[in-house]
Order: sequence, then C-alpha cells, then structure tokens
Amino acid sequence: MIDLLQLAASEAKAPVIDYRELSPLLALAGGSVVVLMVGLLRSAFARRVLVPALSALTLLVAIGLTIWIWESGDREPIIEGALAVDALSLGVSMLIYVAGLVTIVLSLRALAPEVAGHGEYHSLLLGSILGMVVLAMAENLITLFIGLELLSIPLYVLCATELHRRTSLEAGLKYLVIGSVGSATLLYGLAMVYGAAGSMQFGEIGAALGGGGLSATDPLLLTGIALSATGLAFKSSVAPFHQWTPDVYEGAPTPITTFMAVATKAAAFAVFLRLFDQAFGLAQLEWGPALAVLATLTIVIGNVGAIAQRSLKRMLAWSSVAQAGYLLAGVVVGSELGVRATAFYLAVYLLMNVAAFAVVVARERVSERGDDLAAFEDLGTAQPWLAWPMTIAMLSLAGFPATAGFIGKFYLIDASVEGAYTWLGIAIVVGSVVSLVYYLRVVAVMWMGRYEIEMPGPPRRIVRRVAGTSPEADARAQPEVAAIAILFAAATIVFGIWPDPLFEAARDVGSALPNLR
Amino acid sequence: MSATSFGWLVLVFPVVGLLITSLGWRALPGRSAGWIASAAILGSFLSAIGALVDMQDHPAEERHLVDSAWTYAATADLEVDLAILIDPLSVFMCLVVAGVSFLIHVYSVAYMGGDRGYARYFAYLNLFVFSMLLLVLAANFVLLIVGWAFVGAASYLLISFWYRRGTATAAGIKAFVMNVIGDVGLVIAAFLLLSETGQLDYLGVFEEAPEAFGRNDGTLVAACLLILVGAFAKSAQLPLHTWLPDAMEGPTPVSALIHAATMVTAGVYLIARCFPLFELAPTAADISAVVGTATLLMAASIALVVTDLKRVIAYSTMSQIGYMVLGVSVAAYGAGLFHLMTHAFFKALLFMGAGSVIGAMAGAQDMDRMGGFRKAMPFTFVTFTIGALALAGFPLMSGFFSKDEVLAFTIDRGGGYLVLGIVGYLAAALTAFYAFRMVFRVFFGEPVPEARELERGHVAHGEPMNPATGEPEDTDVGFPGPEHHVAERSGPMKAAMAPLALLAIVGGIVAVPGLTDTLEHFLEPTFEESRFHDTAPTEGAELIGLVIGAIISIASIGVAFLMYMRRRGITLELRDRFTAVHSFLSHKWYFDELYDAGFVRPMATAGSFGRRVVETDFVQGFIVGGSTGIVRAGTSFARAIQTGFLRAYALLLVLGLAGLVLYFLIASS
Amino acid sequence: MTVHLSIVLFAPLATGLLGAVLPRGWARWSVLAGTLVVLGYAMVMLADFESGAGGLQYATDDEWIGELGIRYQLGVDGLNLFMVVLTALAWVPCTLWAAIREHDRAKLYFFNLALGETAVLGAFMAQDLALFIVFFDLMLVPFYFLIGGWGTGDRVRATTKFVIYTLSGSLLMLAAAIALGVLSVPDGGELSFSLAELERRSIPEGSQHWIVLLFALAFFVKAPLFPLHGWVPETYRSTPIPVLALLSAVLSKVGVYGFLRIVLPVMPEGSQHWQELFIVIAVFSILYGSIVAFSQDNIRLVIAYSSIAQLGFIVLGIFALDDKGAQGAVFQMLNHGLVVVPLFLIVGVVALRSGGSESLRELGGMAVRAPVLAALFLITSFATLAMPGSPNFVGELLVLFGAFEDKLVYGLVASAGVVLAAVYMIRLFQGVMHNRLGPRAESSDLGGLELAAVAPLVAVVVALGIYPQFVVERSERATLEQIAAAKQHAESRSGPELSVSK
Amino acid sequence: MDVVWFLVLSAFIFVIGAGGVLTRRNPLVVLLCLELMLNAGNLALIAFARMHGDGSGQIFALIVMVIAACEVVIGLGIIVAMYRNRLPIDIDEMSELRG
Amino acid sequence: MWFEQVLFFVAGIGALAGALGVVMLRNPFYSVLALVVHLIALAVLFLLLHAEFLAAGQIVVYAGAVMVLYLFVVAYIGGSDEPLAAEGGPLGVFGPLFAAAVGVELCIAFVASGLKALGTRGAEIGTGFGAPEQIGELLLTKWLVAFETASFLLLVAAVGAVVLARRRRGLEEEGAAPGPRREAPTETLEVRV
Repeated sequence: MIDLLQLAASEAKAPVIDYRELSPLLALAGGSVVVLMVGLLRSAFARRVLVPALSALTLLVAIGLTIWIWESGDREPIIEGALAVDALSLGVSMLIYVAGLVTIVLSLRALAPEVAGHGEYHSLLLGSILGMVVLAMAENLITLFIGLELLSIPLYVLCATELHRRTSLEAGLKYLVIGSVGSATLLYGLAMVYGAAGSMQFGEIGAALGGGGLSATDPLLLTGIALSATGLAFKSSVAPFHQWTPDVYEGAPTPITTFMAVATKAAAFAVFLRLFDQAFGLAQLEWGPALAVLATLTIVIGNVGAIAQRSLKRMLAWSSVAQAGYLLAGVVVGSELGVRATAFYLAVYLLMNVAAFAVVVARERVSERGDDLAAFEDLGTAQPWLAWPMTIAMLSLAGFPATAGFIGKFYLIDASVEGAYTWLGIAIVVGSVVSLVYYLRVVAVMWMGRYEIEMPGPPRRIVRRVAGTSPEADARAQPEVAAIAILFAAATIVFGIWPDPLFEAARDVGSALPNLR
Repeated sequence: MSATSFGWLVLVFPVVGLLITSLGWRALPGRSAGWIASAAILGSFLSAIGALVDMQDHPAEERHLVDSAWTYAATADLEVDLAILIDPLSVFMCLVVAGVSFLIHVYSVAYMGGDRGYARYFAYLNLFVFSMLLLVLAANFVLLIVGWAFVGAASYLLISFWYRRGTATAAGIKAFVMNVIGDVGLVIAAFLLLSETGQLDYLGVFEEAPEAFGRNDGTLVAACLLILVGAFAKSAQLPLHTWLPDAMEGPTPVSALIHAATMVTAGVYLIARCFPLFELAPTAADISAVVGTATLLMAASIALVVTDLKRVIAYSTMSQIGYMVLGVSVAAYGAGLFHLMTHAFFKALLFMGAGSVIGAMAGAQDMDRMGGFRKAMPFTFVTFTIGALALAGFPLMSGFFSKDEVLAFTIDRGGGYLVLGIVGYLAAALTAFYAFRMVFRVFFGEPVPEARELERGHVAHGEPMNPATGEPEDTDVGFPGPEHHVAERSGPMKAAMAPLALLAIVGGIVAVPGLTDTLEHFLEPTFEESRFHDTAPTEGAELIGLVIGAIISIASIGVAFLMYMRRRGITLELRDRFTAVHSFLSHKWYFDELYDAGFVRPMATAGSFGRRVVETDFVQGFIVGGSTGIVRAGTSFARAIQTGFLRAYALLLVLGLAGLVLYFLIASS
Repeated sequence: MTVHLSIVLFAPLATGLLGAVLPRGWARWSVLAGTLVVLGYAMVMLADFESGAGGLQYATDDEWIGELGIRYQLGVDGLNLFMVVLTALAWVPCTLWAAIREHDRAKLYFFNLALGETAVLGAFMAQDLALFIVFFDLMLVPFYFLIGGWGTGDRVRATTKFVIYTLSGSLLMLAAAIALGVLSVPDGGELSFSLAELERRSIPEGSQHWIVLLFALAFFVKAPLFPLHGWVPETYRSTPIPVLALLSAVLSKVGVYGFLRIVLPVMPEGSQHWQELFIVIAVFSILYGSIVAFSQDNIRLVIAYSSIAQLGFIVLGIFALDDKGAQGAVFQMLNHGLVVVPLFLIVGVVALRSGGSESLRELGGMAVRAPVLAALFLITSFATLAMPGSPNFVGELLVLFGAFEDKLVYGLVASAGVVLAAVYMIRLFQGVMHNRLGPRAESSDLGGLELAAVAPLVAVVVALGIYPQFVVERSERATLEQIAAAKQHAESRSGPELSVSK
Repeated sequence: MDVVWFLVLSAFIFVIGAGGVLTRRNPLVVLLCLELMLNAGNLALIAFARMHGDGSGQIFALIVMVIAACEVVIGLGIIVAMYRNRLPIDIDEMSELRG
Repeated sequence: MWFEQVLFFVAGIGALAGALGVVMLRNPFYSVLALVVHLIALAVLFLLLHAEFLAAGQIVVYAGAVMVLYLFVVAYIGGSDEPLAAEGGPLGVFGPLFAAAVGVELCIAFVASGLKALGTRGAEIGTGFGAPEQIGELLLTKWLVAFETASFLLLVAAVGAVVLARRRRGLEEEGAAPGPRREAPTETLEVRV
C-alpha cells in the first residue's frame, strides 16, 4: 500500500503550463475578480465608471494578448491537451471579446447593473466570457462541459438581474431549467461518447473512429452523438430546441440579450465545429443528414415565428433562431469550406445584430412603447442616425447585396452546394425570402411609417415597457449607443463591399481543424 | 433627272407639306395651310408626270426601275431596303392618286374652310397621300406593309377627325382594327414568301416564285389568301367590309379621297401587283374573283335601301371595287385598273356633289329630308348627275367602258366565270337603279326648306348635330364650322368638281374597244409576263357586252324614273310587301350584328373574365395567396407552440431528443 | 478603357451621394447632372462602337472577391450596348420630371434614383454572373424606398409585395447561380462565375434543367410574364410616375436580358429543354396581357398589362432560338423601353390635368387644346401597338418571323396579339384624348420642361422607325453569338414538327 | 456485476428525472429532478470509467458534482428572488413571455 | 460474487425508489429527503464501481451540504403541497411517455452496442483506482484546467447567488421595490389585425 502511494507520488509530475497561450484566460479571470472587488467600493464613481472601465480594459487586454498569440502561429493543444489554442478558438474568442465590449458599453446607462450591483454584474459578464472562451478552446469532453456551464450559469443570473421585473425573473428561470435539462442531456451524451471511445480527448476519439476499433455506426456512439448534438443545438437555439430563445431574449435586459445573441452563438458554434468536424468528423455520413434536417427545420421555424412579432427583441430572437439554421448548414457539410463559411457568417452575424440591438436599446430607453414596432415609427425623419444603422442591419440580415449579410449567405450556400447539400442551400434561400416580410416591415415602419403598415396580429398580451428603461437616458444623452450602432452598421457595409479581411481570417480558421475535406 | 429620283420626289413633297402644316399649325394664317398642302400634292403629281415621261424613254422591257435609299433592316437571311419600284403600274397609280388627291385638296380648302381643325385636317390629308404613294411605290413587301398601315392610320385619323363624336371615334377604331387584321395577314404572307423564295423584293419574289412553287402549291395558296386578307380588309370586300359605311363619319372630302378614289382601291392594286403569284395559284385567284362578285352584288343590294346619302355612295363604292377585284382576279388587269381609274373620277365627283348638298342641308345626310335641289344648286346637280351616269354605266360615259370591259373579260374566260359575269350584269342593273334613286330623290320633287333657303340666296344654318345619332355636336373641335359651303358659292369646290366631271365623261377614251388601247399598252411592261397576256375577248364579244350594258343601264334608270318620279309611293308599297327583304337589306345583311356577337362580345367577356376571375382568383388568390397562406399557417403554428409554458418547451425538447436518437439508432443498424 | 465603364457605372451614385451632402434643393440637379454624364458616355460609346468587332469592348476585369471567384468584370458588346443606352436615355427624362416637382426628403429621393441607375447599369454591364446578381438584387433597394416612400395609395403594401415577389425569384436564382458555379468547376479548377469562363466549362445536363428553371423563375417574375405577375397591379397603381416609367421601361428588361446574356450561352441544353414551355408561357402572356389590358379602366394598368404582352413577344423571340427572333427580341427590348417612358410620363401629364384621376371613365376629349400632347401620345401609342413604320414593328416582325421559322403555330397565335394591341392602345388613346371632355379633365398643353422630358424620346423612336438598321447591325453579331449554342443544340434535337412544309 | 447493468440503471434514473421535469410544477422539485438527471450522467460516467479502467471518467463526475451544486445555488437564488417579488412559486404561472 | 450482486440490486432499487420518490411525492420536503436516499444509494453503487473518493464526496458534499441548503430554502419559502390535479392534460400524459421513449432508446443503445467491454465487469484495474491519490493526481495534472475552471465556477456561482438573493437597500430607496403590484405602468397598444 505504502509503496503504491510512493509510486503514485513519484509518477506525479506537474503539467507544463503554457502561460503565454493561457494569458487571455488568466486576464479574464483576474479581471473578473478585480472588478468584483472594485465594485464593493462605496463611491458611485468607482461603481458607475471605474468598474465598466476596468472590465473594458480587461477585454482589451485579452484582445491584445489574443492577437499576440495569433501572430505567432504555433497551434499546439496546451496543458495536457485540455485547450486548443488555434485560429478557430482565437478567432471566435475575438468575436466574443468584441461582443463583451459592446455589452459593457450598452450597459453603461442600463438598469440591470444598478440592480445587480456594477461589480457583480460585470464580473459575472467576464466570467461568462471566460466560459465561452474555454468552450471555444475545449479540446476534451470535460473542458467542453465545464466551459459550457461556466458560460451558462452567469447568464442565468444576468437574465434575471432586473429582479423587480417579473419577465426578467421568468426569463432567468426558464433559461435555467431548460438550460439545465439541455446540459444534463449533453452530459449524458458526452458520457456515452466517452464510453464508446474510451477517451475524453477529441483527437483520440477521432483516432478511435479512424480505425481504433470503433465503428462509426456503433449505437452507443451514435446515441451519444445524438444527445450531445441536442445539448449543443439547445445552446445555439436550433429547432426544435429553440423555444427558450424568444422568451429569454425578450425577458432579459437588452444588453444581455445582445450578448447572448452574438457571443453565445459564436461559442456554441465554435464547439459545434470542433466536436463534430474533428471528433466525430468520420461519422459525418451518419450525423450529416440529421443535422441538415434540423437546420432546415430551424430556418423555417425561425423565420415564420419572427413574422408574427411586434416586439423587436422578440423578432430578433426568432431571426437569430433562423440564423442559427443558416450557420448549422456550415457545420453539416463537415468540410473545411463549411468551417470557413460558418466562421465568416458568425463575424457578419455579430456585426448585423449588434447594430440592430444597439438601436433597440437606444429606442426602448426613450420610447414609452419600449421595443414595440410602434416605437420606431418615423425614425427615419426623427433620428436618421439611428434609422440608418437599423435599416442597414435589416437589409443585411435579409441578405441584400452590398451588405456583409449577402456575402455571408453566398458563402454558406456555396459551402452547402460544395458539400452536396444543394437542397440545404435552397432552404437557406427560401428562408431569407420569408424573412423579408419582417425585416422589410421594420424598414417600412421607420421610413414610410406615417402610412398604415400591416402590423402582425394583436399581441396575446398587453405590450409592456421592456427592459432597461432608465428615465435619465434620452437619445442625445446616450451617444455611445448610437456610436456603436453606426460603427457596426458601417462595418456591415464595408465588409459587404470589401470582405477580403474577413475571408483572410476565415481561411485561417478553416485551416485550424485538421484532416477535413 | 431619272425616273427614280422623280419617284422619290413624289414621296418627298407630301412629307414636306405634312411637316409644314403640322409644325406650323399655329403660325399659318387663314387658309394658307390648305393651299400649302394642295401645292405639295400638286408637286408630287407633277413629279409623277416627270417619272412617267422619263420612264417612257426607257425601252419597254426596262421599265422596272428600282432605287434604294438605304438598308431598312438586314439580319440573318432577311434583307430589306428602303427602296421604290418605278414601273408602269406604280406610275399609273401615282398619277391617279396624286391627281385626284390634288383636286380633293383644292375642294377641301373651301369645304373645310370653317373648321377649327383646318391645319390638322390638311396635315392628316398630306400624311395620307404620302402613305398611299409609299404604298404604290414600295419595292418590297415590308415597305408595302408600312405604307399599307400608314394609310390605315391616316384613314383612322380622318374618320375620327371630329373626335368629339362618339360615332366617329367608334367608326375610327373599327376601321383601324380591321386594317390591322389585314396588316397581320400581309406580314404572315410576307414570311411565307420569304421562307420559300428567300426574299421580299417584288421582282425577286416574282423571279423565284415559278421555281419555288409548283402550280397551286399549298404554301403559295396560303400566302395568296393571306395577301387577299390584306387586300379585302383595305378594299372593304367580304367579309371585312363593315368598316367602310361607318367610315362615312369622316368629312365628305375624306370619303371622296380615301374611301372612294384611292385607299380602298389599294387592294386591287395589290392583287394586280402580285399577279404572278395569283396566276401560279389559280385557286386563290378564283376565290378572290368569287368574293369580289359576291361583294358587288351584296353592296349593290344594300345600296338600294339605305337612305343616308353618303352611305349609299359608300356601298356603291364597295360594289364597284367588287368589279375591280373581279377584273384583276380574272387576269383582266388592264380592265380592272381602268375601272379603278374611272371609278376614282366619278366616285370622287359623286362625293363632292354629296358634300355640297350636305353643306346645303346644314350637315343632314338623310335623303328622306332632301329633295328639289335641282334649281337651288344647278352646278352640283349637273356634276352629280354626270357622276351618277358614269356610275350607272350610261353609254359613252367612262364607267360604261371600264365596267363592261371587266365583264367582257370575265365572260370570255367562260366556264364558271360566266356565272360571275352574269351576276356582274345583274348588279350593274341595281347600280344604275340606286344611282338614279339618289339623283331623283335629292334633286327632283318638292324643294325642301333648305333648298328654298338656298334659292333665296343664303345657306341654311341648323344646329350642328350628329347625322347618325342626331345628338347635338360638341362644336369645340369644329364640326363643319359655323358656316357651310356649297359648290355654288365657292370657286375652289367648282374648280375641283369641273375637271372631275369632265374626266368622268371622257375618261373612257383611254380604252374604247376597237378604237384605243392606250392603257393596256401602257401597262403592258408590267403584265407582259402574265399567262393571259394575249388572251382577250374578241371585239365582237366586247361590242355585244357594251350593248347589253347600255340596255341594262338605260332600262334600270328608266325603272328608277318610274318609281321615283312618276309613281311615288310605290316604293312604300314594295317595302310593305317585302318587309323581310327590306329589313334584311337595311340591316346590311346583319354583318355588324354577326361580328358583334362573334368577336366583340366574346373578347369583352374574356377580358372581364380575365380581370375578374383569373387575376383575382388565380393569380392573386392561388399563387400569391397560396404562398402567403402557407407562411401564415406556419407563423400561427410557431406562435401556437410557443405557449410560454416552460414544461411544454421541455416536452418539445424531449420529443426532439427522442426523435433524434431514434434516427441515429436507425442509422446505426 | 477600363476607367470608362466604371465611371459610367458609378457616376450616378457619386452624384447621388454628392447631392446628399449638398444643401437642400441641390440634390436634384446634381443627380440630373449624373444622369446626363451617363447619357454623354453612352452616346460616345454608341459613336465609337465597332459593329463588326466581336467580343467585349471597354472591358474591365479585376479581382473582387477571390475567395468566391467573383470578379469585377464589366464589358459592353452589341447585346447590352443598347440596354445601356436605353438606361441612359430613360433616366434623364425621368429625373428631369422628378426634378421639376417638390418632394419631401428630396435628398433621399434623388439618391435612390441615382442608386437605381447605377444598379441597373451594373446589371447590364456585368460580365460576371455573381456581379450580375449583386446588381440585380441591389436594384430593388432604391425602388423599394422610392415606391414605399413617395408612392400613392396602399404603397407600403405594394412595395413590400414587389420586393418580396422579385427577390423570391432572384434569391432562388442566386442559389441556382452558385450551384452553376460550383458544379461547373472542373477537377482541380478554381470556382469562377465569369460568364466567359462558365461558357467554356460544361455543366451536366441534368442539373442544367433545374438551374435554368430557377433562372427563368427570377426573370419571368421580373419581366413579368403570365402567372408570375401578381405584383404588377398594386405596384403599378401606387408607384410614382417617373419611377414607374423606369420600372416598366428598364427593370423589366434586365430579366429578359439575363436570358440572352447568361442562360442561353451558358446552359444551351437546359434552355433547349424548356424551350417549348417558355414559348407557351410567352404566347399565353401575349394573349392574356392584351385581353386584360383592354378590359382595364385605369390607364396605368392598361399599360401594365400591355407590357406583359410586349415582354411576352420578347421572350417568344428569344426562345424561338432563331437568329431573326433573337434580333427582334433585342431590338424590341430597346423599343419597348423607349416608348414606355414617354407613355408613362404622358400618363403623368394627363393625371395632372384631370385632378389626379387615371380612370378612363373620367377622362376624355383632352386633345382639343393640347395638340402637342395629343400628337406625342398618338405617336407613342402607334409605336406601342407596333404599327408598321415604327421601330417596334421591325422588332415584332423579326420576332414573329423567328417564331414562324420553327414554331409556326405559336407564331400564328402570337400574331393575334398584334391585333389585340391595336385594340387596347387605340382604346387607351381615344379614351384619354377623344370623345367628350371627361368630367374632371381639362385640356391644356405640355409645359416647356414637360415637353423637354417627353419629346426627345419620341424623336428617338421616330428616328429608329426610319432607320432601324442602325440598331440591328450593331447588335447583330453579339446577339447571334449568344444564341448560337442553344440554336445549334435545338437544331440537333428538333425534328420536322411544326416547321413550314417545303 | 456487468457494467451494462449500471448503465441501464443510470438510463432509468435519467428518464425519471426528465419525467419529473415534465410533470412537476414546483420549481424546487424541478431542480431536484435536474439533479437526478445529472446524477444519472455521473453514474454512467463512473460506470464507463470502471469499464475502461480510466480515471478521467471519475474526474468528470467530480466536476459534474460541482456544477450541479452551482446550478442548485443559482436555481434556489432565482426562486428566492421570485418569492421576494411575491411571485407564485409555480412554473406554470411563469408564462407571461410567449407567442 | 453474490454479495456484490445483492448489493447492486439493493442499492439500485434504492436509487430508483429515491428518484421516483423525488418525482412522485407532493411535499417538497419529502422530495428532498427522497433525493437524499437516492444519493446515498448512488454512493453505494459508486463504491461497487471502485469510486471510493466520489462515493465519499457524494455523501458529504451532496447528501450533506447541498441538501441542507435545499431544506433551508424549502423551509424559507414554505413547502406548500402543490395540487397535482392540474397536471393532467397533455403534459401529464405525453411527458412520461416521451421520457420513457428516450429511456428505451438509451437502453437499446447500451444493449445493442458492439462494444464487448460492456458485457464485462470492466478492465483490470490497479488497487489505486478511484482512490483519493489517483483523483488528486489527475486533478492536478491532466485535468488541471477543468479543476481550476470549476473552482472559478464556484466563485461565479457564489457571486450570482449573492446578486439574486441579497436584500438590496439601494433599490428600495430608488423605489423599484419588488412585487408585481408596483411594476411599471402597463399600456395596451391598439393593433390592427
């Protein structure tokens, strides 16, 4: 017994910790703690100004470090293969950081941090970001799961932060319960995969499939794949696991909604790509069709669901469901082109949605109609600097040319045709046709609003002032929001006409996953 | 100058006139517009003479002069030039058209003097003359079709010249559409010829035709019949004739020029022009002969009962054209064109006289209201009577020779043609009768108030009203102005009518059997290719024909005299006895009703069906509504399952999970 | 000459943006200047265009999006030369028309006009399939705003319907185009959408069939042809006149142009496969459009349905797969555009003089004190009904000849459309200009600027009527090259059916 | 005792947990059911760990225990907050967001 | 090894019973207690699977600490017996049905799998397997990241709990006090159908 212990002890050697690759995560963790501490200070300045500033600083540092790592392009899994620091994870984490910055800016005048306490609010946010990055970098099942949870748990809280508002709590609860069901399913799925493959490492699972005696059609494995697919599909709000999305997006404070819409999706799809294209890559023939069906279903449901919405947050939520369907197409084909297209579209998606949500934030704070369509009437003449970003965002989401959205869709369709899923490309197209109905309605309300516009049927409940109504905030008093909207709308146009930089990154990301078609 | 450059001049003059009168419509003072227009036509008449003279210098076999201005359209195997063809036929037509047109222009200068649309009128008139000359000078089918459609357009514009008249515009659209039908026929015919002979120039086609087609070749017959569609539409032959009587809505000089002397004879010209084709396709030729004969009989019969002065002359025009068509269809080209010429003279004359009378009647056209104008307007009376005599084929009048020559040729062909000839003589009797029915009813008997007025020395002024419907005119666009014009009062009208009267009398001398064959000889170069070139009735036969014709015309003039001078009222008895016949005739053989039921209504029905049913139910309802309906359904479904109940969401999640796992389990085995 | 086309292409947009920054009231003039620049360039092109020379002239070819194989590739040949000219010719009077009136948010209005011209020009000059689609869809944005923002009646509904309808077609085309590009990549080849390249590559016939079908869907909606014209009535009713003129004159041509530029040369087998179907659709549209046209009471709708019939003729000419037919189609595309613009501007004039009424029942007798208006209206009407002597006649003649050549029966049925055209156009002309004066109508002639907007185009029409060969000879070579492949394929397939008996 | 027995057992537990989530309306109980599902996962993990004779499965299970605890804490926190806002502690009552 | 088998069945039945108890029992108190039973049973099973450390952790952390927390909350809120009557309807039927379907599918997956090892008692293992030494070593070497992240997660969770559950004076002053009655004024919008 004793000697066994000594044996074990002698075997135990500390793992090599590559601090350089790890630095962004450390920065985030540290930042989150510091912010929490600073938030405990009494002075309003510390809470209202210093905390956001520090969080933003943290993210900027993380971005800087990420770029630094990206520049020196060595791409080895670190710490016993727990984390993969490659173009995919780095690129996605960049998106996440940007989304985080946006959220911090949008939260400046929001009510949520007031209620939750700035320190807590921001440290939770940073914690969630950390979770996302871990998720994006996850190279084995455990890291994947813990990352997912670290992503979700702060979000459950953040959704509920406007405690005095019933819908906020409802959103939190729904998200928590459904989310936990989702992650439990995922857990079970991962367990089965582990059981089938006998390893937690993506690489080794892939190897096992590749000839390590594990057949790609083993029921245990496939069921595991099915369960984990369900879990991830839930996180990326793919139908039929999407239903929490509209409710949570509507109930949550709008800055958080923005964050969830763009960042969560990015992280979820990153891991989707990594797990399915790398670990399960060789079973693509099995899971491809199933996911394709899910994608189609998602596209349809998301778009038809959005048509009926008057609340813009809700509409964007539904549209994000549809977008998830488009993105899934890139996963389905399981090809390098698919990875590129997905990555590209994630970036584009970030630009468009941030622009749109920023305008929603700006409006709902001043209009007593909250985020209802009616609050946007005649914005074109009243506040063109808000109407234009919204218009561009809508057109881009609808996939009009000269916007990044068009190229994104083009890329995705290209990928799906390339991967012999032409009908999926057609589905994407049909979906965007349907989506015109609600995107154009927003544009019409803003520019042609003086004339009666066919609104969707009366909402089942009274339209209520939605999140974040802070009385002191009015249009001119929140330049930062308008700035965000304009900035991202401009980016949408620029990348719509000159997308090469994004393509560069996308190509880099595509090369991250080894042995793809 | 060469004949062809003269030919171009013929076309240029009217264009110049058109441009001046139309662009200068505001500037031109008084009646200058009319005079400018007339001068232009005179110009092209003189150029036509020039062309004639120059052409006669060429040896007979070289009298087909083609000159091309520029390529009109050339692509693939199609090659069309903007080219004119100068040969005896076209020059002859130019002379007739330009000559008569000139006189009618002069007449119009006075007749339309009081009309608000004076300049517009002459612009249209010049446009018409240009189009007509283009039609006859064209050297290929495409250009022919262009001229063809242009005359149609000009005639449309002039028919609905007084466009505030509902009847006028209606008549205009009717005429236009019928002409377009003709155009389409020609287009298709042109294609058939192109596809078989590879060209569209007259000379080329006629060159190729004998090689390209066998006798009575199916395609060729089709082509000829389609050509006939065009010809009949223009020349108001069965069954495309109904527009001509309505065309009388236009000003009287227009009726004289377009709907009597020139445009309506274009069909005859076309058949004559395409004689090589028709001789290769005798079936088509025979059909056209039969149609011509039928038309001439039908029109003459209707002319017996119509009481509207101008419409009587219109129907007589139809029947006279029937003679011409018959002539050119039985290869009596000279005769047919001869009748075309004489008819132009006397029919124009008749219309001018009628116009003068209508002027005196303050716009009324109903013969029942007329009578006793003999003393009031002697000049009109004389000239009109001359016209009537010529029309009736009274011995030694121009019409006498031309008509009988046509019939003589017809009978000479023997066989079935005999029947046609006999019908022709029968119709001749009717012709003479209704011609003098007009004369007697208008100029003899008790003078009507308007006549007395005129005798007392001033023209009657009635409230201008639409002769067809009797509703008061909207004088805004000037229905024959406030003052009316009668030949007695205005030099220009006399100046125009006198020469025509003369020609109506002596026009026949160009082809008196046995004595002269100027026309025949002149046209020879065009028709020498004809198979029937040297088959002609013997002089004896012709003389017999003349005698028969003379007897018939004199006899039926006598009958008319008895019925309308001696025993008035007998007409009423006859009408009462043969009510059926009368109503049949006075309803113009029910053609209008037939077309109304056959084409107009169905089209309208189809239109409203398309608008009401197809548009709303199929296009909007099914296609648009269907697709949106699906989306709506999907939307309400998505909303329906979005109940807000957490456990329901979880349920769907589990369901989806079950489904997914099931799929994978199936995939695994 | 690479600058050349890019300048033409972006001159309007530039002036539009300029107008947006200039003080109020200047936008209109700056945009008008832009359209004039384009017109000038178009005339220069027309002047130094070499009819004989095949291939593209003034070609521009730069990399745009390498990753997707999309090139910024512009060029002009006999086929699109006159489309460009038409665009230039159409935009000037319409902009002028708009410029002499007051609009709220004028800057936005004229910016959209300018953007529209750029987009249309781009679609016509693009030599890269993807680029074509980019402009094809971009076109909708300005028109969406123009109709929805400045239209009349239930305009938002109309414009939404218009955009969704058209985009549903063109997005499907997008998918088809990408499929075309991807499927045609040879082993080890690069993805490319350059038309020239696509013509060289070969696509399996099976996939050609559905790809052609999707393209046709987009183009038929745009044209529009019979069953797919659901957007027409509302849109035509509520679109502002100058915009409507452009919509009907130019936009409708982009679709049918696409057939000649893309579908026939790139997918000959596919085109031949659907030839019969498309011809049937075309012929049916001719008859249906004409019949509905003469039962309409609203002048705009009369012209709307007449355009359906006219476009039917064009498509018939294209899919006759015959030299004459294609020539006629190309020529007819130009002619229809040239007559429709004045026609709609005249409708605008009439509406101004009748208290906004556009119903034939309430109009009439306007010719009296407006002879110039009447004359111009008359000429355009005659041209529209393809009266011999008008350029449209030559166009239709060629189309019909082309159709007779191999599809005699369809040709004969179609020629009934010529007669019907006469009926509805004359009915239209009379209903507005003749008969008794309408209750609300009052007759007064064109103002100076109105005349300046309408007359020149009519003059062009007349000139072309006298010398159509001007167009035919310049467009001949390119057109024949475009249809050559499909024609050859058709000849190899088609038996003696329906051809003229020898 | 064969591994598969443990797995089947875990499957049953998982299903019971899921069924509980679907049927119970008291959020507290729902949280308990979630615990059940996670535990099922744990059992499966440990069974597999035993099967492969590989420790990582147990590590995973350990981590999951932590996570489960965190979820519970947050869940209870939300429930408490609801209670503070005098909201009914009933999942079906929390259905204002819908459509 | 009859002893093991007996133990398995006893514990297994205990676990299932506990689970069912959680779901079935009306009173949250009893549900919690049922869960405790379930957890203990699980711990036994863990032992059978040579996961001694986890078994211990299960008992101490889970069945101990967490459940106590639960009981406090239940006590705080007052574990009202919820009426199960309303839980009939589609959910009452389909819920268990679909869940059962999933269960069946999972079992099929396990049984039908081609993996031989499933039918064995498992691979040969050293005695140290599942012992604290091994766990600790793995945690600090191979699974360092997971370990650290988990610890961070605990911190975050604590913060979250604080955010959610602490009484905040600041807000009462700002007037945004809890309670539906004092919510922001609602308004209805006239909407055209």
